[in-house]
Amino acid sequence: MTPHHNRAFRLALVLPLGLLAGYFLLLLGGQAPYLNGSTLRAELSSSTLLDAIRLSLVSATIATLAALAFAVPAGYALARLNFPGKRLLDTLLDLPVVLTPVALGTLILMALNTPPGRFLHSLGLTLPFTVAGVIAAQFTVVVAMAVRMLKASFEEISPRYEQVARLLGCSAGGSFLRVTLPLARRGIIASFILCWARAIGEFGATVMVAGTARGQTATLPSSIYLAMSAADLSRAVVLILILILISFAVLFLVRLVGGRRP
Amino acid sequence: MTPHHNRAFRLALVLPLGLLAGYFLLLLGGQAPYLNGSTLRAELSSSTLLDAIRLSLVSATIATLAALAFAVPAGYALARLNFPGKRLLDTLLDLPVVLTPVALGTLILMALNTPPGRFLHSLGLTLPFTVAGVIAAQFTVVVAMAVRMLKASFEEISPRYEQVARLLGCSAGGSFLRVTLPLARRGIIASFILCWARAIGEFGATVMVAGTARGQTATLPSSIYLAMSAADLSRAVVLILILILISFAVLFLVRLVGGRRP
Amino acid sequence: MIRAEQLRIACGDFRLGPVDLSIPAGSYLTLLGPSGAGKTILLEALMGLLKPAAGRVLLNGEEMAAQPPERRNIAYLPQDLALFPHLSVQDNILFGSRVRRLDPAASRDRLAELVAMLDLEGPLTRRDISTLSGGEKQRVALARALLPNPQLLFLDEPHSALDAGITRQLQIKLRQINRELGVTILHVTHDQEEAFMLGGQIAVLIDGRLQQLGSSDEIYYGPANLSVARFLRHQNIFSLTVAERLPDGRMRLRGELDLVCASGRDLPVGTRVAVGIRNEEVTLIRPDRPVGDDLRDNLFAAVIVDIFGFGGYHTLVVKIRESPATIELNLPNCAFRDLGLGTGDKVRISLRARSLWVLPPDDGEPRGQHSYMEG
Amino acid sequence: MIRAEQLRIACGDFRLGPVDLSIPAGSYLTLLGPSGAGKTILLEALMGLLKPAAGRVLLNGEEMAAQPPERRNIAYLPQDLALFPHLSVQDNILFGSRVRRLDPAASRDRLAELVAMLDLEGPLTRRDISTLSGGEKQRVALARALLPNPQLLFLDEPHSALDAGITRQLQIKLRQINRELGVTILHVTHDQEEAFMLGGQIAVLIDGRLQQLGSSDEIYYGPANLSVARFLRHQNIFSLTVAERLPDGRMRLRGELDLVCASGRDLPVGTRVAVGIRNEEVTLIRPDRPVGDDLRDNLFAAVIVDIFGFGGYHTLVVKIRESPATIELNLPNCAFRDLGLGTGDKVRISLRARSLWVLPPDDGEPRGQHSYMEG
Repeated sequence: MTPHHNRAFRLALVLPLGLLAGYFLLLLGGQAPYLNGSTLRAELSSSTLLDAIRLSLVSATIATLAALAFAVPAGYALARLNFPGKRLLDTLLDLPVVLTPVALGTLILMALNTPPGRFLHSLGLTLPFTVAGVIAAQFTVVVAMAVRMLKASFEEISPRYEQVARLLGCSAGGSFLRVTLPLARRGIIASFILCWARAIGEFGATVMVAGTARGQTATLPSSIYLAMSAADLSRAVVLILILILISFAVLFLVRLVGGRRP
Repeated sequence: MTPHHNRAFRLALVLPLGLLAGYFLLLLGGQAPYLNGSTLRAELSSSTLLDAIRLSLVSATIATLAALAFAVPAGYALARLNFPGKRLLDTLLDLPVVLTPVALGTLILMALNTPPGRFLHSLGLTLPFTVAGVIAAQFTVVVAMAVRMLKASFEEISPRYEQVARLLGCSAGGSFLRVTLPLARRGIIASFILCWARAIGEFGATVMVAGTARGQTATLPSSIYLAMSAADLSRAVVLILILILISFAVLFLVRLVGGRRP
Repeated sequence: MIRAEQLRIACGDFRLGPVDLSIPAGSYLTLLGPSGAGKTILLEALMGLLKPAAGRVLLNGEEMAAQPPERRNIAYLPQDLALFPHLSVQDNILFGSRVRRLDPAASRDRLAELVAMLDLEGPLTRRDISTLSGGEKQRVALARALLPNPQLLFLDEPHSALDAGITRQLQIKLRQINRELGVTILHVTHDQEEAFMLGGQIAVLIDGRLQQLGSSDEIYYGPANLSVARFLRHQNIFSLTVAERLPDGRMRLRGELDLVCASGRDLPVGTRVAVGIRNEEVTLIRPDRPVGDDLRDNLFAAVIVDIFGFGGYHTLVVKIRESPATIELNLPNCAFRDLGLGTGDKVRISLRARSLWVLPPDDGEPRGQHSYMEG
Repeated sequence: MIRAEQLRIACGDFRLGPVDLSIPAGSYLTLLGPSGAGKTILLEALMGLLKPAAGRVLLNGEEMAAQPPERRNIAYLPQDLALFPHLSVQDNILFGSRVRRLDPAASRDRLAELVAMLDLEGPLTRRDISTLSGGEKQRVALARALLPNPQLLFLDEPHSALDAGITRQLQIKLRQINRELGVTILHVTHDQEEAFMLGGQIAVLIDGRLQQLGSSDEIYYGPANLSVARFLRHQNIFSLTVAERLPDGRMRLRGELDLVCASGRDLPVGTRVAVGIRNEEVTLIRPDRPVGDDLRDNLFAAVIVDIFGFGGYHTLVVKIRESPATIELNLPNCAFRDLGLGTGDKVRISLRARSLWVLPPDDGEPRGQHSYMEG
C-alpha cells in the first residue's frame, strides 16, 4: 500500500512469492506430457472411473449434508449459548480438525467394536468396505470443520438483530429462523462448499474404513492411488484433472458467495 | 447469551452438540480395549516405531520451517503490496489448500519428469522413496496453508504502526523488521504449530511421493496404515495415542500463544 | 409504569446498581452518562435481554422476571438500529405485525399513520435498506419499533452517527411521538446537549450507579456530587470550609476564595465543602455600569490570564487578585467584541450567591434517586 | 514551509482535490471537515504515505515526490496513536532517536525536556503501554513524535476518544508546543468547537475539496458557500433576490423576508442570493429598552413557536409576522430567565445588517483557497 518501498526490500518480499507461484505452476503443468485427447476420451468412457466420480459426488454430498445438519445447531449453540463445559466441548471439537484422518479412520473401525458400534451393526449398518463406510469417514473428517465454520459465521452476525426481533415479538426459536438463519445464508453455503471439497478430497480416513475396492468404495483420491500403484499414469492424470477442475469450481463458488476463505 | 430461551429450542440446539461430543468421545474411547501396559511398553521399545516417530518429528519440523521461510515474506507481500496479477496469484495459492493431497503428491512425482525436475535430480535430489520425498510432500501440502495464515496475521496488524515507524525514520524494510515482525510474533508461532501438526498428520501426498517403507519413509500416519494392513491393532493403538497426545499438545500450545483457531 | 427495584447487574467484570428507578406512563426520561457507565446494560436488563443478578423489574406493577422480552411490549432502537438487511423497508416495518399475527388491516392503517408522521413515503418503496440515508434508516427503525403499538420506547444513542441538522429533526419527532402517540420514552445518550434539549427528566448514570435524577435545570445547575459535576464539565470547583451561618440563612465560606452562598443545605460550621458555579453564571462587571444588588456579595478584582474562542462565545480564564484561584467564564461573542478584552486586562467579576452550588466533598450518597417515583 | 500544488488523490472511488494549500513555518492550521471528507487521505499524501494522482508536494521549496516518508521530517500522531505495544513507554518515545541513530546524549536531554513539558514522569517508567490512561497515551505518542525534532507535526483527530477535561489540557499543550518549540502544526478535526478553540487558521474540507481557508471569525461568521454553512450548522438561511443597491453601498434584498445587508460583494440587482445569520447574532429586543441605531434596519415582529433548552442557553424558534419565514435565535439562560418567555409570546427581533452573510446560491468556486499562501 505504502509507496517508497526500496527495491531490495520489495524483491525480498516478491521473490519468495514468485518462487512459490512458479512451483505450483510447475506442479499443475507437469502432468501435461501424460495427457492427450485420445487417452482422455478412453478414460472418460471407462466405467470404473465413472463409478469413482459418481461415488465421490454422492458420498461427499451426503456426508456434507449430514455434517451441516449437526453443525448448524451446534455452531449456533457454541456461538450464542453459555453452558457449563462449553470450553471443554470446544476443545473436543477442535481435536478431529488437528488429528490425522488416518487415525480418525482407524478410530472409527475400533469404535465399531464397542457396545454402541455393535448396536448399530445389529441394526444393519456395516461400515468396512461399504459405501456407508466412505460416507461415515468423510462425515467424521468434515463435521468438526463445519461446526468451526458455522460458529464463526454465527458469531459474525450481531446479536442485536435477534434482540430486536425478540422485542418485536419473536420467540428465541422464531428469531433464529426468521432473522439469524437468513442472515447466515452465505456463510452456510460457503461452509457447505468448502466441507464438500474437503470430503471429495478425503483419503486417509476413507482408506482405513472402507478400503479402495475398485468400482465399489474407490473414491476419486483412492482411484489415483490405485492408478499410480498400477503405473497407469494416463488414468491418474485424468483423475487429477477432474479434481483440479472441481477445486477451481469450489474456489470460484466460494468467492461468488462471498464467504470466508478456506 | 440472551435468557428466556424456551426449553424445546434450547434442546434443539444442545442435542446435536451433545450427540457430536458423544460420537467423538466414543471414537477416543473405542481404542481402550486394545491397550494395556505391557503392549505399550513392548511397542515403545520397537525400533521401527521409534524410527517412525523420529522421521515424523524431523521431517515435519524441516518442512514447516521451509514453508515459513517462504510464507512470511509471501504472506506479508499479499497483505500489504499491490501488484498486477495479485488476485490470480492469490487463487493459485488457494488451490493446494483445496486440492486433495493424493493429487498433490502425484503432481510432485510427475513434475520430477519436467526439465526443472530433471535439473534438480542432476544435482542429486531424489524424492521417490526417500526422506527428502517425505519432506517435499509435507512442504507442498503445508506451504499454501502457511501463506494463508500469515497473510491473515499481517492483515490484522494495522498499517498505522508501519506508517508511524516510517515517519519516525524507518525505511520500509526497517519498519517491517522493527515493528511488524515483532507484532506478528504470536501469529507466526501459531502458524508454525498448526502447520507442523498438519505436516505430522500428512498421509496422502507422503504415500504417493515417498511410499511407506518401514523404517525409512514410514511416518506416523503411514505406520498406522501399515499396522492396520498387518492387523497389528496394538501397534496401531499406540501410534494413534501418540498422535492424539501431539494433537492435544498442539491445541494447548495454540491457545497459549493466543493465535487463531485451526 | 416501568420500575426497577434494587436492580443489580453483573456482566463480566462490570457491576451495575443497585438501581432504583421508576418511569411514569407518558414521560420522557433521558439516561445520561459517559460511555462505559452501563447505560446499555441497564436497558438490556429492563427489556429482559440480560438476567439481573438481583432486584426486580416491574411493568405496570407486574413482576417481569419470568417474562421473556417478546412479552414486555417494549420497542427498542439500538445504536446500530439493526434493520434486517434481508428484508425490504416495508417488510422491516411490518415485521412486528407479522410475528405477532396482528390484524393485517389494522397494521396497514398503523403503517400509513407512521409513514405520514415520519415522512417515509419515499423510503417505503425501497427493497434494499442499504440504499437508505442515515436519517431515513433512523426513521424506518423508528416506524418498525412503533408499529406494534408499544407502551414504552427505549432508544440507545440513536443519533450518534448522524449530522447535527438531521439529529435536530429526529429529536423533534421523538418529542412528538412522546406527546402525540403517548409513548413513554427512555432515551439513552452520552451527549449532554441532547439530554438538556430533549427537555424531560434526566437520570445521570456514572460508573454503574444512578447518581442523580431531576429536571434539566436541577441537573445543569446543581450536580448531586463531584463525579456528576466533572462529567457535566463544571470548570469552576473550589474546596472551601463553612465559616459562619448568616442570619438570613446563607453561609459564609472561606478557603482559597471567601464566598457567601445561598445553599439550602444545613451544614455545620467547619464542614469542608466543594463549591462550584457554571461558566455562564459568572458575571463580568462592565466598568461603566453600576453593580447590581445581587452582585455585591462575591465581587472580586481579577486579571485575564487566557482567552479561548469557541465560535459563538469566548471563554476567559481570570486569576482572582490576592488569591491563588482561577475562574473560567463565558462571554457571548457580541459582548466580547464590545468590551475589547485582551490577556492581562484587569476586570471585576461576581459570583452570584444563588448561582453557587455546595456539596460536602466525597458525597457518597447519590441525590434525587428516589425523587422521581410513581404517583 | 509545506505546500501542496494542484494536489489530486484517487483512493478507491474517492477523489480528492485539486488542493492548493500552503502552511507557513510556525503556524497552526486546523483542517476541519465532516468524516469522509478526505482529511486523513490529504495528510497521508503530504506525508508520502499515499502517492498523489497529480500535483506536487513541496517541503521548504523542495519537490517531495521522490522522498520517502522517513526523509520528510514530519511527526505524525494518527487517530489510534499506534503506540508500539511490544515496546516500553521509554522505548516508544526513543524509537525515532534509535532508528535515526541520533546522538544518545542529545536524545536523553530532549527526552528529559519533553517528559517535563508533557508531565510524563510517572508514565515514563511503565513497561506495558496498555496500562496507560487515554490521556497518558496521547502524551506519550506526542513525546515520541516530537523527540526527533520534527519541523512539522500532523495530528489526526487526536482527541476523539478522550473526555472533555483531558481534551482541554491537551489542546493547551498543543498550543504551547506550537509557540514554545516552534513546531508547525497541521491539526485534523471534525469537531468545530475544537477548531475554533485552537485559534489559528482554519481550512474547511468537504467532499474532497478545500472549501474555505481563513481565521476563526471569518469561517464562523462568513461561510464561503452553502455546504460550509450547512456543515457549520447555520440554522437561519434564506433565499432572496437583490432588489436595490442603496447609496451607502448596502443592498436591499427581497423574498420571504425583506432585508438590508452590508455585504462587501458587488452583486447586480436581480441576482438570487442565499443570506444567513448566526443564531447568537439575532437580537431579541427587550420590550422595555429603546432600539439601538444598528438594530433599526431589519426589525421584525414575531411569535415564539418553539423553545429548546440546551443547559447553558435556550434556542427560540420564532415565526416572523406577515412572512412564512422562521428564525432561530439563542438566548443565554440568565436572559431567558429574566424575560420569562413562553411559546406563543410576541417578541421583536432584529437581524443586524453587518451580521448577515450573503452568497450567490450554487456558489461553485470555493473562496479563500489561495489567501493563505506563503510570504
